Amino acid sequence: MSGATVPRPLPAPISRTIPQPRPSVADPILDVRDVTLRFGGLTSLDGVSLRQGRGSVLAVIGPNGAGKTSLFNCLTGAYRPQQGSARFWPTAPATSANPAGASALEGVGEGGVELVGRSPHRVARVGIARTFQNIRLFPEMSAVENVQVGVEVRARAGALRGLVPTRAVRREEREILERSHLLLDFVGLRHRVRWPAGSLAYGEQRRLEIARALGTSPSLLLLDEPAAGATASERRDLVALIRAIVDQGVSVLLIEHDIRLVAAVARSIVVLNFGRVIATGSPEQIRSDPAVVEAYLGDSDGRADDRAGDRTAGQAGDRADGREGRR
Amino acid sequence: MGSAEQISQLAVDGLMVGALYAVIALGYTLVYGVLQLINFAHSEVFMLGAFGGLFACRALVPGDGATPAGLAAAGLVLVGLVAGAAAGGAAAYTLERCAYRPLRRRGAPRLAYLISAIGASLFAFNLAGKEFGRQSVPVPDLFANRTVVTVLGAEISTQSLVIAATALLMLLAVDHLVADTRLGLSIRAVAQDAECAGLMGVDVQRVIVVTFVLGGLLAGAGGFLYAMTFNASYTMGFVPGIKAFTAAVLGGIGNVRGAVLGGLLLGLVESFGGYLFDASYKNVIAFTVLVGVLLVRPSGLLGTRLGRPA
Amino acid sequence: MSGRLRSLRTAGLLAALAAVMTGPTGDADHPLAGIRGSLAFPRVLFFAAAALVLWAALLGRDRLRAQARTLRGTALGRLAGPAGAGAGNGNGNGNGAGAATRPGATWLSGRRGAVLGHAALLAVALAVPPVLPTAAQQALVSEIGIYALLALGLNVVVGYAGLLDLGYIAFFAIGAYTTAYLTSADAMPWHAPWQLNPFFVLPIALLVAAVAGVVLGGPTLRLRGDYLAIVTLGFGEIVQLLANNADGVTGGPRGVFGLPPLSVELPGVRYSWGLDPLPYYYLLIALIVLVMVVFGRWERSRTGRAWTAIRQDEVAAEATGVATMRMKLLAFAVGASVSGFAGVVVATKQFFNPQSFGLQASLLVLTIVIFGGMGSRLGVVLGALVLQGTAFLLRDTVPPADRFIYFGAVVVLMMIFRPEGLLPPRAHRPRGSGPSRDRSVESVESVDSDGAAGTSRGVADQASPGVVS
Amino acid sequence: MTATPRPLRTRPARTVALRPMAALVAGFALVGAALTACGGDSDDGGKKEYLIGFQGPLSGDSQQLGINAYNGVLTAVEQLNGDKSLPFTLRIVASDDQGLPEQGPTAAQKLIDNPKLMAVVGPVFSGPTKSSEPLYSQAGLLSVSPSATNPALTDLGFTSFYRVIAPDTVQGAAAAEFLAKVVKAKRVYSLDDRSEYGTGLSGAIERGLEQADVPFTHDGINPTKDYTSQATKIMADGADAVYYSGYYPEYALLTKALRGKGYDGAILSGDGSNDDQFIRQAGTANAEGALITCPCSDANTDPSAAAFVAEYKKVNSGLKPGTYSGEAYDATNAIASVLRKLGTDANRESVRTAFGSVDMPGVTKRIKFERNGDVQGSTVYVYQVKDGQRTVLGPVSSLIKP
Repeated sequence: MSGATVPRPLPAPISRTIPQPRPSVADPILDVRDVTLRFGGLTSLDGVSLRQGRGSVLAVIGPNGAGKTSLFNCLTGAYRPQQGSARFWPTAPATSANPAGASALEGVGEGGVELVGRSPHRVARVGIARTFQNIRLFPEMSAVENVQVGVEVRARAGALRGLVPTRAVRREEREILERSHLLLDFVGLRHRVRWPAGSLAYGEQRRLEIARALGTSPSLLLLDEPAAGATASERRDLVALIRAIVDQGVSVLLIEHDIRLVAAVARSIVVLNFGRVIATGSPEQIRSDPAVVEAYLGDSDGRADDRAGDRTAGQAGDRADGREGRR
Repeated sequence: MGSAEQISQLAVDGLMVGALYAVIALGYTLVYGVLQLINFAHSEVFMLGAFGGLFACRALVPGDGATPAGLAAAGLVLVGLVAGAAAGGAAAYTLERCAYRPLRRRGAPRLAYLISAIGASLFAFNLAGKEFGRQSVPVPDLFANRTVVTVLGAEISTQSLVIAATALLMLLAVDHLVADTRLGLSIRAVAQDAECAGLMGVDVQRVIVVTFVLGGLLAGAGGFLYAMTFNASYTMGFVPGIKAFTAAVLGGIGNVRGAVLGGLLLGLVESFGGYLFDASYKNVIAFTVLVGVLLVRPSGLLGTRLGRPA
Repeated sequence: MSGRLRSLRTAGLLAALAAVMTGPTGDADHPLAGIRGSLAFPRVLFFAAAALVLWAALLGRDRLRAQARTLRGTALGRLAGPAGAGAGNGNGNGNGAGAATRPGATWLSGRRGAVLGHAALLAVALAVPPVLPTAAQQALVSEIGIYALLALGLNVVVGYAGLLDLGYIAFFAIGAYTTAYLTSADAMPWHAPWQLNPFFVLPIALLVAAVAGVVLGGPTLRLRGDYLAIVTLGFGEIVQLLANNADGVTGGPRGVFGLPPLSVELPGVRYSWGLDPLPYYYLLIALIVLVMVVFGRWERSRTGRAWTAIRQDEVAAEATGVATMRMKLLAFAVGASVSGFAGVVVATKQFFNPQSFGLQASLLVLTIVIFGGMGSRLGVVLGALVLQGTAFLLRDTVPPADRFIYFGAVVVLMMIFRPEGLLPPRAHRPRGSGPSRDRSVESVESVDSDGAAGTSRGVADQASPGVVS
Repeated sequence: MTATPRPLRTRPARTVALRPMAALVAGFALVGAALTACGGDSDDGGKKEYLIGFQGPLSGDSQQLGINAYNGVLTAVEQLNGDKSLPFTLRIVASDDQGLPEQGPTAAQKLIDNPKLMAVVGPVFSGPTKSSEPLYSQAGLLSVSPSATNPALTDLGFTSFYRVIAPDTVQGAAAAEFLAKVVKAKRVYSLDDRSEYGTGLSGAIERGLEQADVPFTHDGINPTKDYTSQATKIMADGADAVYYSGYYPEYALLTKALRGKGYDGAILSGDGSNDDQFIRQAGTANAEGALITCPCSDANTDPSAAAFVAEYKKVNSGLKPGTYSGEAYDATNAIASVLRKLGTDANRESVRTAFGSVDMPGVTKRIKFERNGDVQGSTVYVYQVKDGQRTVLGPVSSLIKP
């Protein structure tokens, strides 16, 4: 809508950041092992395992209802899988009180952080941010306020301390606002700062959601079909945006249907079908994998049935999602 | 009195009240099933139904103080039920039309429905107080109320029999309607996925109205039955309303058979609880059941939604 | 054409409703007398005229709207339109505080205007009461001031965090009984070993009520909105029942009588609040201003944004790192503590018994919040003033028992026609911004389907009632 | 600078246009309400006018008792204004407290603010009395309650509070005596409604029963609709008499539940149930034989009160006096007797000081006060429902002798 998005450097978190480590696949950021999720009798995820290198883009693809979003929901604490583990090694933003960053992050040791069993906000705090397949913004709040909510996750002033406008509190508020504006700039929404989020165009809402997620200073960003409904030019912008995000040292886990977009940003791909990993590899490998071809084109009878089942499971989950009870 | 007799007496009383809760609970459950919305004003539908039936009976009962008997008595009960149901249905329709539909049209958030329903409830019962007076009003004696049968020492009066039989009939009718008819099918379709049902050609708006009215008919008739024992007054709706809601939650909200089970169970729990502890705490018992169920098993005993096999 | 007829019908129905509401009273023996009396001459003429006026107003307004719509339609045309330009303009400086002044704003708008406006209102509030008759002062304290304070508290729960609390008045009771426990040895059977000056009780009652809020909220805030409403309603009823039944502790239905009045005893300053309402009034004004300042600060801070986020989309808020449970508990506790605060003032001022803490009181506070504007501090205070003030002025013409007919009607009409309330919160007031939320259009005419995240309406479902204006 | 944001709607015309209606309807409602108010009062000749206040529930659930009392005041005032020998005329200013304690202070203040007002009849209920009396005492405004029977009220140090009805202690003692000696109950089930009034009365009865050596069971139940399990409980207790300390709507339902279960013992209640509504709501058949004690005579059957009844009916378009009508009439006349003595230069202070020494015959009893403001001596009457009518059996003292 608003022309090309020229990615700028991702602004630093409100507190100083230690230098980001170079991306290296040998150094994992996420290690998912054997995650199984069932709704009643329906199995949505069946022993899913995957591993993502720090600083990389990993794409999860699969037909509708293959369990991609369920996987996201398991990682972000919205669902609690019956089995399996998901370990995560964050790159913590350092604070002035704790320049060392990562090592002092609560509960992070050699083995990383276990994500299963964490509530969603604690997952966010440990450094995983996400967007939603069906955009979920705070529609009444302005664009900048949406981002502020994310940025404030790293703020120090709590509810009571925030009441007294001391110099430190004010400085922090200023920093938060500044960073929020920079993030809007980063995703190309500088001209929409004070617009209510709900009044933005569809593509803008998607970008705003990414800005809000980046606001939490994540080390891993989960994007759930960010290109859904996007025009060709918006897709190009999105590719550039994702690359820019990765350039800043943030790893990206991506769900996407558009295989060309995936190939443009991800070096490795995981294919899910019926809740199972059926293939892993580079875009080229995946394209020629017979199991993948079968999953996308293959025999329609069996698939229709299973997909229907999976859809119901997804619905049940969505309902739980809407309730306050998270698990 | 022996203790076994008391136990059966308490059970009989509890089941009778429980049957009434079940009848009201159906209204909550049906509306919840279709709209995923607690109809806070349902208790006032119940109250208006009670007044409707009561005034109809008053107009017909001979003023000479003689108690009707035989066919006349049966006819009067029927008139009361029909008038109560009609008043309840009309009230429910008006409620849907004035307090809910404008909000639905606007796509308002859930909180708005709740608040609007609370406002409608406040409005309706206070207006009833203004128009019908703020005294309790009895239903005229429609038949001589005496003990008909004794079961295990429990004395069952004509009135209890009438109430239990009517409630049972209504419950069966609704179960049949929801499970086996075309209308029931569309109600279940909307309950499961309104959008999809709409695409499939179900007139969602109409189903919603019909569901409201159906709940209103039941609550209105239930109100008349309730007033036969406990008199009618403008504030009569609140407590049975809350209890019926508890019954609906207990059985699994959105589940027709669950509401019946929940109503009967709650009636029993209350009857025995009121006897064992302090009768003052009957409402506390009901609320405790409600909170307990919501916290421990929000899906209720039977736990399925309207439209799925129970 | 049919639109006009429909307007006429609506106008007629509303006028008839108003006629019945204000009309004579019936009773059980003459159930239709009231309605018949309401629709008799000459009343019916007046209300028929009123319906016509209303209709004419509607039609005139319709036409204006239609014109405005066509104008706006062309203006919005293709591009972002003037709105976009304006918005970009307004934020050229980017880093301004939340209430950055807009270009073209007069000296009365923006931050400074708001401060001036508030100051003027405060001046009026301070200057006017002494010239009023004592009965009006009495009403200003026990019917308006107290309820304004209560509404400010409930506003945090309902307006900010979007939680419906129907047992709110229970915390008021807790504050009042805490005061009785701590300040007097003979007002209540159960009392503290030492007696405190009521002023010291203010912070204690605040804490006790907040703790009660957390204890109640802990388990129940997990429930979805409407369940929460019912559970809090049950809690309110239980507190009232317990206060009534535990006569060995609370004095039961006899209530609490004869608490020492508030007093200040400092070297050089000695003052005691007596029976005169005016000192209580000024105390309440001080408390209201304090609470408004604190909440205003919160509103613009991280906390306020977190509450708004929860209200609009709890799932998204949680995923963005907002500790939703903790924030909801905070809202609950803050609301409760204000209620407890108000309880102290009432307890020291006058006799109270469990009857004073019924459901109707909770609903009255809710009505005030809805009427004033959910999320708007000044709005709810004005709401208390207007609603309760009108009730006081009309107490001899409208039977007080009929008040709740009007309150109920106000609530429904507000929800239908003006959900953002008398004085909407800042966020909802027109602000240089673009086209409005077209997303809400998608859900028009469709069924609210309970946060079914699979559909595209997940967002709208969670949003606050103030959303659509 | 820009158009204000407004959501697009599928049916904008309707929704948007109906917007001002909330305000308009509210406006109509207000104007309509104002219409129902009647015009002003006309001045009456050259006589001095004194105002008499009335505080009680004129709306709300318990309005009937307040209306009864108000009509009693009205009867007295009309009668006095017809008396040409009086140097002044009287006018009533009513203030509605709905019977709720929290409404008391505002209702009282309204009366206190009126400088021409010399005395108040009321408050009618005990709760509002507690919350209003501090204000009356501070203002030095005499208030005479026709009906606040809570025993503690005269011990709270109010300096301007009197009542023309005996406190519940008197009624409770008499009721206990009646239960022991006339009903000859072997075991009494004393049930109260946990209200201030109910607990006070049941306490007094139980003290009396203890003295008379009659075993009893105490129980309390908040007003509710469903008394079935309570009835089962009462029958299991084996008591042959039930005394309910509470008001008639609940007494009616309790009686209905007990009789529905075939309870054949005596069922009694106190003055809070002394209303024909009881018979109506319980149903004539169920109410038959039920007993009610009341420290009030029934003016309708008392020959000495015939003049009052006639006047009452004349003033109140044919209505019969109800519970507390006579007391309110007496309270008004007692105030008027003081005013008559003081002539045209009465003030609040002189009225209040002179009132303590009132001694005059009233329609309900002799009006003469103890130092604390309680009326001296009082007779408790027993009523019974016979053939669907409330009839006076007589004073407790005379029923005991035979």
